[in-house]
Parts: sequence; structure tokens; C-alpha cells
Amino acid sequence: MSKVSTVEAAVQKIPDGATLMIGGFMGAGTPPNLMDELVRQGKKDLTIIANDTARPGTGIGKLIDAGLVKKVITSHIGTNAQTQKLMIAGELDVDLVPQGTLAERIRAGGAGLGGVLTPTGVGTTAADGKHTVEIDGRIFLVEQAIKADFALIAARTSDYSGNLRYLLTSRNFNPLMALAADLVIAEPDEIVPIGCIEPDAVATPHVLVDMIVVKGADA
Amino acid sequence: MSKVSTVEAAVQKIPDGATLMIGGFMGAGTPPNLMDELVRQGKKDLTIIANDTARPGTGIGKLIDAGLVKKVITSHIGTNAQTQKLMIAGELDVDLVPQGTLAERIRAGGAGLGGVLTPTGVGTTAADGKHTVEIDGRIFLVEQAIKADFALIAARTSDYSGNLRYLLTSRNFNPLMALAADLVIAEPDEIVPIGCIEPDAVATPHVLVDMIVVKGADA
Amino acid sequence: MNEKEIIARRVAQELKHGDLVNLGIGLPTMVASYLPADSGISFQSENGIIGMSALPDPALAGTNLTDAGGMPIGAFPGACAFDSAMSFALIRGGHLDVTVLGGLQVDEGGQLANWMVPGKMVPGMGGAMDLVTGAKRVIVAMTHTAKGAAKIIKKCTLPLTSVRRVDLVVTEMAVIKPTEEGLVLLEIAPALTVDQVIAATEATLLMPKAPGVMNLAV
Amino acid sequence: MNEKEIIARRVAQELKHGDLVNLGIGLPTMVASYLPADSGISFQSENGIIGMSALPDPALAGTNLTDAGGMPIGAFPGACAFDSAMSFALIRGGHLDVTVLGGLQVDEGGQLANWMVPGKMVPGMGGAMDLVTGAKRVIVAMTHTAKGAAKIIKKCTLPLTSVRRVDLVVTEMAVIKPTEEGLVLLEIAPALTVDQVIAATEATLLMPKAPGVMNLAV
Repeated sequence: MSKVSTVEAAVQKIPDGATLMIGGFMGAGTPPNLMDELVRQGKKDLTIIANDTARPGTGIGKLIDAGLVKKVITSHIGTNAQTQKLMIAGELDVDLVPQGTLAERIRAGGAGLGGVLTPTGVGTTAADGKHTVEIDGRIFLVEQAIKADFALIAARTSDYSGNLRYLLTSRNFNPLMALAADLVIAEPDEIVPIGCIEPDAVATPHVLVDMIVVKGADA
Repeated sequence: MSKVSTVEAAVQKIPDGATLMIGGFMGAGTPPNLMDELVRQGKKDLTIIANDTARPGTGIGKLIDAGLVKKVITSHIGTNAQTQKLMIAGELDVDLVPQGTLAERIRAGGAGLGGVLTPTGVGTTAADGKHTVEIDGRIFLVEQAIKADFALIAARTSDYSGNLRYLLTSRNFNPLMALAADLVIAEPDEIVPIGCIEPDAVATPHVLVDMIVVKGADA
Repeated sequence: MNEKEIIARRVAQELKHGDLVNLGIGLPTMVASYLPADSGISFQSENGIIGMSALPDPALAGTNLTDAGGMPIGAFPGACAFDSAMSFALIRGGHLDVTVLGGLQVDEGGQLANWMVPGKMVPGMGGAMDLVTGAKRVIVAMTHTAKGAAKIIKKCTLPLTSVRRVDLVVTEMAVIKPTEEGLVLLEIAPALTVDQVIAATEATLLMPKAPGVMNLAV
Repeated sequence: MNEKEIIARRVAQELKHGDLVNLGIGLPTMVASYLPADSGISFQSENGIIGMSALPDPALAGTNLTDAGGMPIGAFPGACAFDSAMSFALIRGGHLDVTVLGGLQVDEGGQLANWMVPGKMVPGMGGAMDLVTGAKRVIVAMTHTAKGAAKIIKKCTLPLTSVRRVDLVVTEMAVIKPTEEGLVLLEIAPALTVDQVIAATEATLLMPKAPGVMNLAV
């Protein structure tokens, strides 16, 4: 039961209206072929959970350009004028979350926690509608866990079983999202035999990865 | 300003009554020479935060044997009859915490979070005195962050600056504790030049490590 | 075939290709002995590894690769190591397919007590509370009685490990499935009668259909 | 020396050997240019690295090593990489010694607004709320005014980044320290008078002692 799939077959699993976590930070560590294939298949009404929407024409920006996205839960859209334009026009729902809080909410979702208590955002608009907890005189926001139907992640290397390692700053949200979605699709730069990644170098254990996509293979 | 120190000089920094996080799981990944030196210097009234107290004569068990410990915050003492005996005799205060909760409380302390919401322990004696939060009909315990004065951790390799990597199951609580203490003392098996550990293999960034101890060196 | 072997053989049949499984120290660990080498099952040890194996050679015993009891183990190709926060993220987050734990008591609500006997034995819960709360399937592997006293009872008298209802109880006498209605007797051991199982059980056992016989083939 | 260079040079003097420092995108990033190569200062980029350097050669530009703006960077020997949860554990957990960020407004309470202008510009807070909440020291590096309008004002009118009082404000005109009593004018730029600084500032500036002159040596 190989996990290896074509990009096309993997993206066909994603229905319109799905919630997707997508790794990457300004395009670095965003799975490139999965982005192109989402556009090619013309998915609709997606909810995207990601650090940012990069720039027009780059990474997640391609999904925005193509009008596939209904809602974004993200920390930053300042580099994507198109995202801002659609938001102001009321055509795109944007939920802004502090970056560290977004990371912890995703991790909590993947770790079976209900959420975390963070000091970030207390007393700001980021606290609107949130519960607070006081511990030893300090106020914390209750930030709830978040999960997704799919995680689309990029990795440097996968072995045949889906053990993943990442390279430098293209790691970012990818290992967190691998924990927090029902179906995890990984797009590695290379796929190597089992045993080629030493146990301590595995950042995402194979049990979290459902599909490993290769570009151009005909399944 | 080298971080390298003798075991003796590092342990001299620890006053009686201090709270220590100590890495390891049944002795595996517990810094051996730091344990022996704590005993040799005869510290008193220590509070230990650790997964377990191993066995008599092993790892943290040596501190119990020597009567250095006033309180233990831990997940398991079933393998150490001496710990149980002292607890029943009222000579040792034992605070039992579910293992996953202990890991998250330490991580939260190191990550600047106030705590986490966990389903573990709900409806059991582990919930005694704890606040609960309901999210979407599910009940979670509010488990508060925990910190320490010192963390005593073991690693496979350190570079001169304190970048650490661990080996297999001797990693366990060590990287979490490196985040959560005011002064972090690392005992690696080997110390290598800067650049010998590739950036992605660093599990504990050097900025978290205050002292690196070498056995037998005369500082 | 002794009691423990019966239990381990029967539990082994519950594990499927692709499962991530945690085996508690003691009796549950025996389960791995009754699986084929190519079972496609991964074992997690909560101290931080997936892909644990038996120690291939006593000469390889060291302190950097151990099980949750501190005993030296080995690892299969493709193993991965991680810290305790990640280990319990996997356990609590629903990534662990099956946990097999020992038990002191299971009651008609399917609730498990397995971590302390007040005034007698306080080992601590270790990872048990997280495992029972978080695993997709919880299988209790335990002897049916303790020194003649029933362990499958109406209501747990010992402190609970979790309020979660466990999924299956396997003893040397029977396989019992806790349900919303109560404990269903699914199977009994070869050569035993239903009456013998009932006599060794304090809890009421439901039999919506006649119990089968435990399959102990490897 | 232009405004930005003045600010960057002065901020650089606040950084000490051994510090872990985060520099915001834009003006703050210039600070690194005014530090000696052997400064002993480590720079963290919140997208997941400690030990970032300038890109040593344009030919090395790639997508696996970038700064928080997505621009290619390099790394020094001893650099370490990590995921976003670890990056913000370092930031929020008090491990980051200094963050240097831009600002839209700072008020007499020392509170900073720097992430949105309602109805005009909603870039999102990115990592700014965590950085201002969690760093041991927060230095705001910004021009003293914007198109002639004061940015150092009585009370922020834009949404706050954090309720935490920032530690220092460095502009091309002055160095100001927010305290419990209010904003203390510590230093003014060479060739400026105190009255000129006051005229460009809406907030009240306290002068418990005469302000010094900003040292802009490298």
C-alpha cells in the first residue's frame, strides 16, 4: 500500500469547500506543484489556513489570483495587494491571527489539546470575543485549537514510508500542519529508500503522512 | 566568553532549595556526571521536576538515595521503591502529573504560554483543584505552565556555542527543559567545533544553553 | 498455553496493517511476539520512538535506545525519534491507532482503573491517562481475576485512569466489548463455558448473540 | 547620513555581545550593517532560523533560506533551523533579548501601534504582537514624524500591537525611553535643539536631566 501518488490524483481527493492547511512562509516551503494543480483543477470556495498569502503569482498567492479562496486564516497579508483588495471588496473573508498564536493553535489541534493560554494579543483587537484566564495575576487569552480537512506540505526529503525532513527556513509551519489535518499530502523534493533518513533527523514521522506526491509520474 | 565549565563549577551554581528540571526517562538521557556531582556536593531540599525517579542507584534515583530531594513533580515513581517509601513516610512530597501533561506544562513554561487545555485527566483525581474550560461541548483541564531555576540536561553532541543534538530515546524531556529554566546546564557526550552540526539537526538552539560541562577538565 | 500467552495471542489479532500501536510495559509487550515480521504495524514507545524492535543482540544494550521501562531495545529501518512533547502529541492527538494496556479494574461503564491502589501502591499514571484519553482504540489486556477476586466489576472502586470508555477487554477467559448498553461478551476461551466466565465476573455481561470462541492462532 | 542611517546606527549601539536579536523587515534590518563582524550577536528570523546573515552571493539565492520577507539570505556557521512553533517559543518565552520593530505610533504610556490603519491598510500583525509581548527588550526604530504629523503622541489612535510598554524609541531626532512616569527624552540628534524635538512631538517629553547627544559612531 504505497503512499506515493501523482499530484493530480492527490488533488482530486480535495472537494470544493474544503479547509486546507498549507505550509510555507512567503512562498518558501509551500508545495509548488500542489498549488499549480489546485489552480488547474479549479477548486472552489476553499478555506486556507496558512501563515500568509505570499505575493501575487507566488505560492498561495496563486490560489488567491485564481479566485479559489473563500476564507483565509492567516497572520499577514501585507505583501499581497490582491488579498487585501478582495478583503476590502468583501469577496474574501480574512481572519488575522498573530503568527505565534497561529502556530500554537495548529500545534494544539494536532496534539489533541483544546488550546493554549497566550499573553499575545491581550488588550488588543486580537482579543475580541476571546475568553481570558488569569494565572498569578497575569492575563492570558484562551486560543482554541484549529484543525483542517487537508494539509498540503512541502519537504526536502521523504522516504518511501513518508518520514519527512525539511531544509532551513522552508520548514516553518509544515511539521505543525502535518499533525493537524485529516489527510496529509506531502510534496518532497526527493523520495529516498527507507533507512536513508536517520531516526533523529526525521521531523515528521511517517505515520502522519497519508500521501506523497511526485511530479509528472503517471500512476 | 566560553560556556564550557567543569561539572564541579556548574553544580556549585546550584543553591540548596533550588528547583531543578532534570532530563531523562528511567535514567536514559539523564546527565550522569551532574547527578554524581549533586550527590558529592550534598545539595539539600531540592525540588525535582522530571519524568520519573528511575531506580535506586540510577540517574535521578541517586538523588533520592542520598536524601537531597524535598519534592518531586513527576509522572511515575513505580520503579523506585525508595521514592515510594519516602513518600508514604511523609519525608518526600510527590506531585504526580500525567506524562503528556508534564511535557506540555514544561514546554508551555519555556514558550511563554500560561498553560494548555488538555482532555487528559478530566474526571479523574488528576483534575482535583484544576479549572476546566468547555469548548464545543468538550471539557478540558487548564494545566498551568511550569518553570525551574535550573535545567540539567544530557545531549549526544554540543558544539562550542551550545547547539545540541540528541540520540534516539535519550532525547525525551531534555529539549523541553532547555526552554524552561533560568540557567541551563548541558552535559553532552562530546563537544565539537561550531559548524559540525548542520542547522536542521540542532534540536536545542545554542541561545538556550548557558553552560556546557565537560568531565574531568580542570577549569 | 498460559494465561498471558492466551491474552497476547488474542490481542495480536486486533492489530491491522498500517496501525501505530503502543504496548504497555509487561503483559501487553508480549503481543508483539505474536505478529508476523511483515505485519506492517509500527510500534511507538512513549519515551520517544516509532519503529521500536526487540534488542537484536544483548551486546548492543545501551542507554540511548530504551523502552518506556528503561530496558534496551532495537529499531527497524525507518524508525524515527522525537521528544516527549511530540510523543504525546501523537498519543493525545488521535494519531495513535491502538494502545494496549494492563488493567486493575474495568467496570460496566467500560471505564478503566490501572494506575494506583490508594494506601498500597502509588506508581503514578505515567503515560496511561494520556494513552487512554487519546488513542483511537484502547484495548485492556489483563487477567480475568486477581487472586480469585473479580476485576471486571459493576463500578470501579479504584481511581479511574480516564472517563473514556475503553474499546475492548481481552482476558484469558473472554473478549468483552464495552458499549453504551454495558459489557457485551463477544468471545470465550476454548474449553470454557459461558457460565464459568459469568461466575468469574462481577459485572453483568450482555449477550445479544451467543459468544464465539477466542481464536488463538498466530 | 540620511534619517534611516541615523536610526540604524544608534540602534546598533543598543545590542550587546551574546544577545539574540530579531530585526523587523525594512528599516530595522539595516541595523545589522552597523555592527562589527565579531559582534557576538545572533540574529533570529521568525520564519525559523538563528544565525542569519546577508546573502553572500546573489548566485546563491534560493527558496529554502529566506528572511521573514521572503528574500534570500545566508547563514553563519553554527546557525540552527526550527519550525514556527519553536521560533515563537523563543520569542514569546523570553529567550529573545531584543526585538527592533518599526512603528506607526508610540504614546505616553509607551504603547506601540504598528500593524494596521483601519480602512486604509490591514497587513496583519504577522509576528509583531508576539515579538512586542515576548521579547526581553523592545526597541522601536522609526522616523520621528510621518509627512509632518507627529508619531509620538499622547494616546495611540491606531490599534495597539501590545499593551506592553516598549523599552526604547529611536528616531532620527531623538532617543526616548518610556517609563512609568511617561516618555523620557534621553538623547537628541547632533545639531538639533531640544525645542526642535519637542515641536515635532505631540506627547509630553520628560527631562529629569538634560538630554545627551546621540552617538552615531559605528
